Amino acid sequence: MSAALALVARDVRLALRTPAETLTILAFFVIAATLFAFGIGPEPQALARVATGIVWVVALLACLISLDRLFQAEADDGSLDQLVLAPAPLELLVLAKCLAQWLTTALPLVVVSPLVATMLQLSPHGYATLLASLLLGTPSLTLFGAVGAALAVGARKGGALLALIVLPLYVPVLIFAVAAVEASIAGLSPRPHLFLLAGLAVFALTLAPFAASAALRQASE
Amino acid sequence: MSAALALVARDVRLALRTPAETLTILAFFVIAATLFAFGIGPEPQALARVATGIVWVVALLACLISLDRLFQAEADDGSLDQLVLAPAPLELLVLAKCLAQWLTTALPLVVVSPLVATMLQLSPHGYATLLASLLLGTPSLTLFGAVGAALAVGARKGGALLALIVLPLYVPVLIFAVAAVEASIAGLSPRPHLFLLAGLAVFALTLAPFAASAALRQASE
Amino acid sequence: MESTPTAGLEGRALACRRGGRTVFRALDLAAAPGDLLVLRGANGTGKSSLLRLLAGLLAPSDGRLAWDGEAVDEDPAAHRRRVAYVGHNDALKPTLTLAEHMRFHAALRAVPGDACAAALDAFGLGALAGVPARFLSQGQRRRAALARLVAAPAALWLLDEPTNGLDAASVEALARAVARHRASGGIVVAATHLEFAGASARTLTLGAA
Amino acid sequence: MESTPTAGLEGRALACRRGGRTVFRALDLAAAPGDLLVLRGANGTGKSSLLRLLAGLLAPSDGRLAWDGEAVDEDPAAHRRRVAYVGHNDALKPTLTLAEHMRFHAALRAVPGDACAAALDAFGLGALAGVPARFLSQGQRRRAALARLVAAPAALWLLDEPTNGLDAASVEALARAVARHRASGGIVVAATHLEFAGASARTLTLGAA
Amino acid sequence: MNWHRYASPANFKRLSDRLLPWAAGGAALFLAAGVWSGLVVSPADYQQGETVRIMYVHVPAAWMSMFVYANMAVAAAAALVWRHPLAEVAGRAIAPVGAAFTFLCLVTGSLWGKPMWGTWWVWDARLTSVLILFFVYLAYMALNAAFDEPERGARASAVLALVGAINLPVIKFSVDWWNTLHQPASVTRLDAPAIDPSMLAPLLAMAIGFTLFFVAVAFVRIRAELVERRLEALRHARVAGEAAAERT
Ligand code: HEM
Ligand SMILES: Nc1ncnc2c1ncn2[C@@H]1O[C@H](COP(=O)(O)OP(=O)(O)OP(=O)(O)O)[C@@H](O)[C@H]1O
Ligand SMILES: Nc1ncnc2c1ncn2[C@@H]1O[C@H](COP(=O)(O)OP(=O)(O)OP(=O)(O)O)[C@@H](O)[C@H]1O
Ligand SMILES: [Mg+2]
Ligand SMILES: [Mg+2]
Repeated sequence: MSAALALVARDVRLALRTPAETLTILAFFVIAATLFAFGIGPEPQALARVATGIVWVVALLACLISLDRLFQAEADDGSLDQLVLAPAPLELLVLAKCLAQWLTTALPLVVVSPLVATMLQLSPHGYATLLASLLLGTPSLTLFGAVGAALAVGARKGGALLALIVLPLYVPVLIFAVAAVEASIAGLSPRPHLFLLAGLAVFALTLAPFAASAALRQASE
Repeated sequence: MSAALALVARDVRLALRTPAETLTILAFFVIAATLFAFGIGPEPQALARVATGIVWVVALLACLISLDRLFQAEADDGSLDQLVLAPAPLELLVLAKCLAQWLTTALPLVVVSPLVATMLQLSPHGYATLLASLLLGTPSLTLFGAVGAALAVGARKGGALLALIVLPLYVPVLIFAVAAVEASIAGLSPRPHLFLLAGLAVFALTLAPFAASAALRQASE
Repeated sequence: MESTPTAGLEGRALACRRGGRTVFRALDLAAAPGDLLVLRGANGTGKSSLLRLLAGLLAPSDGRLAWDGEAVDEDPAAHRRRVAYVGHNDALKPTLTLAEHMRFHAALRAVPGDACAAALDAFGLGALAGVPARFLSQGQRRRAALARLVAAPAALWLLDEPTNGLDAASVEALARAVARHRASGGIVVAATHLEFAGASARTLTLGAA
Repeated sequence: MESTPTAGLEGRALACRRGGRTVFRALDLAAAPGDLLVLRGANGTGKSSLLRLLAGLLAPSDGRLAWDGEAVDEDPAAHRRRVAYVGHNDALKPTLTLAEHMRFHAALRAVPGDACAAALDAFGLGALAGVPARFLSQGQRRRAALARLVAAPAALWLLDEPTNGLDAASVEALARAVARHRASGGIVVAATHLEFAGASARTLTLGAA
Repeated sequence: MNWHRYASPANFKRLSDRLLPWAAGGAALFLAAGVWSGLVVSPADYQQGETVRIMYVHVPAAWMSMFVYANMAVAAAAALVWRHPLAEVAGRAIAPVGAAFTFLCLVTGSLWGKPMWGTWWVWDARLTSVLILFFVYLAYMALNAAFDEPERGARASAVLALVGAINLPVIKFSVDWWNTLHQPASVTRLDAPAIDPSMLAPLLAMAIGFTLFFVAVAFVRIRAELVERRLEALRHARVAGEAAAERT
């Protein structure tokens, strides 16, 4: 247990030492959303129609980009061997890395999401649900992403391969999250969708550490 | 000159030896477009309204992801030192790498773009202009992207930093390209916008090699 | 063969496949407490592969690896607790200081962090404890990786070309650490191309067949 | 100081700053055609930094680097033409064969590719010419990097721990190549912790102050 | 079947030698019969007209897309648990076949959708989940090919195949769970099939033909992969031998 906590502390400290990395992910989030505003044109109605989808897809891509080197960096500098050889179960250490990753990238995304939502003219009725959906959905993104990142360790084309592996796993999260936000904009209850999101998170939490650990053990062969 | 040609030949050969890399970029293009369709919802009209923007933004993100390791891979295995120390001007070698990169990733993207356009219900009147805008716009994306990739060499969170540097440079390309396609869907002439795109490409062609070379020289310190 | 369980590490008829090719097979080895086993052999004969196999990072494609007579794969967690592995890479994060690295490593291996400062001193890194790893030269990085061995004691040290890039003083520091470890009943297995100081070292030459 | 321009490489009062710290300063060195200059010194004294500085990859923070009496930074392109640098990494692409690497390197250095096959032979790699680099062992990769020196002649060889991972036969092949290069008026500067064979080698020890 | 008995490459070769002609011949026979009865014998639909004949390709292709994936997932589990090389090879060999069937399902469905729903593509749950299946196939193949050592690719992609297997029930039951444009199950229902026998016969013939075709192609591809692996190993050994010879 204390090994896992030490790993969380180390990763958070690494992120704090180079805040540029977290800031870069945030900037990507804001800039990519801006790009869409440009791509779609200035009419507020047209934007508002698709705002939920865009906020969520962009958040998802930002998560994806941040996952790129989650385990590859550990493999490159030899730390992965030390993690695999640590007495603590690898599943626990993977969870610790995911937690640190979520704290240092996904959580900041959630915090700035209202800003992006405003830029994209999202209906104010959707804000609370947007935040809730991000809080419930991003853990799944991080956990599924960790599986992909573990599978891609040592592969020749990191970034795009990771995207290819992970994006199909992200689709259900995206669908339920957007449905939740759209429901509350339409004046309906977002609860069933949010419950599904939470269910997905629990599912990811139980499955992902095992899949990722299995992948990492192979990677260190 | 022959050094540059040899570099183009080497990079194209590397891409052909591992076709999985090109295919992965293409798959990302298709999958990310699909994600947007999910995010925005299934009604064909809503999709068609924003199709141009999405095709272009996704093509842009695919370009961006493919640029991730353009120079980083060279730096990691020590080839960058050899390129910087080659007698030929580094600017020429950078151009050669951009050309190879464009041939092996952007060109295939252009080829499959009609498929993605169909999926997103783009109006058929826009197809020809979409192709033209991609052909004229992607060289700028590759060249500006090369500047970002060169700046990001040595930075630890390569991918995201690259995105941050490059995205603002991509905005004008995106605006003119989308304007061109929308113009021809609306029955207007896309020519002025396409000329602007071509102008941007010429601008990128004259500026980017110098900026990227300067960044690479710094990186190899 | 004898039927009394051997103390320490014992491999019987080990085989290793990598990249679809058999790197070695029918390899026997034994190392009792206090032993230093030096792996030798030309490039590509499988020294690094054998070390990863002994660490449990790589599964042998055949044969049996035992510790104190008990098969290692029956309790992998126990084996992980007794192994300390130093590979080609030094496992250093550019922005963390040496002291932070040492403390993290101790926590990871679930030992108290008391020995960290002394471990850095043993390799002449005491003055650099507060320096982020990115400022270190190749040899200094290697020493930091070796200092971990001293900071978090483990019964079995597996060292892959530990002297790579070390200057003469550091090679001696390593020899001292190895001697102290052996004197307290530890086992060391090291792969190297160079001479590796060590009283009564046993040599296993790979690819000699 | 003398005012006649010295033939070959000459550094005066060179200083190098890295990571906000001065690695060395007031360093003088000279190497005339035919010279072998061996850089020695403890870890972190700046051998690798000096080699990158001599290559022109790193700008000296102070001092003057000259070739045949002319400042190197006045015509960087000319300096690039005369430098061949072998760093820590071998600059090999996993999917390209050795022959392809050699031919590309010759084209990059703007020399005819005639000497490529002979260069591979010189390092015992002839039989491996058609093999993709990913199949090579660490030592073979290192030899491939060294074979480039022979394939594309340059006046000034800069070698950073060239014998890392080489077996005895290859160390000899390297010594032969160095001797031939020196006999034809070339200059070699090499950093190494080990003994490096070479008649009348001059040694520059860093960090001795 | 006792997997381990046939799992050695030599045994597999013997088995496939014996079965391959039957599978290939059967595939040709059933496909011919299916095409003939589907195009000539069976009637046009009273609602859909002649376009209903697309069904005889579309539906078996859809079934195969899932069936092949299920096979791949089983092979993946075997590869991970027993580390059997044949299971690794099998997964790599059949993935492109499954992807091709999935693609065929998507294309025929799309061709059918134009006359029936007035559009090539809608974002309906079933269509979407099949598209995701196609992407998972692509990801599997990309991951499999992304490593320098084939073993590593095989095992990484096996993990992915197992994780992606969640998609199969989603495809199967999407029409029941969500209200969609797409047809609910009419053949593969737990009670009696709700389809006319004159259409059922060609459909089943095509389905059996597709399955036998898959078996035959799988045999051929697995054997080719095995030969490829041997060649690679031989080349590797020769390289090592020459390197050793060169040194002396
Ligand atoms: C690209 C679009 C389409 C896709 C991806 C698709 C996918 C599928 C799948 C996966 C099945 C197998 C279902 C099962 O075994 O339970 C299926 C069956 C079927 N599809 Fe489609 N389909 C598409 C378009 C269409 C269209 C346009 C029609 C006709 C209106 C159609 C009619 C049917 C029918 C009749 C079945 C058989 C259902 C059964 O008896 O189980 N499909 N399709
Ligand atoms: N990751 C890998 N995948 C496939 N084959 C590998 C891998 N690593 C090594 N090999 C092969 O295994 C053989 C043994 O490699 P290993 O690294 O164990 O040799 P070594 O004795 O440590 O050599 P060196 O002296 O160069 O360090 C080599 O011939 C190589 O071809
Ligand atoms: N990229 C860098 N950024 C900042 N400082 C650096 C960098 N590289 C090296 N240094 C510093 O420069 C000094 C000299 O490093 P250099 O690598 O040249 O030493 P070296 O003599 O080659 O050592 P070794 O024998 O360990 O290879 C080191 O003390 C290190 O702190
Ligand atoms: Mg080794
Ligand atoms: Mg050095």
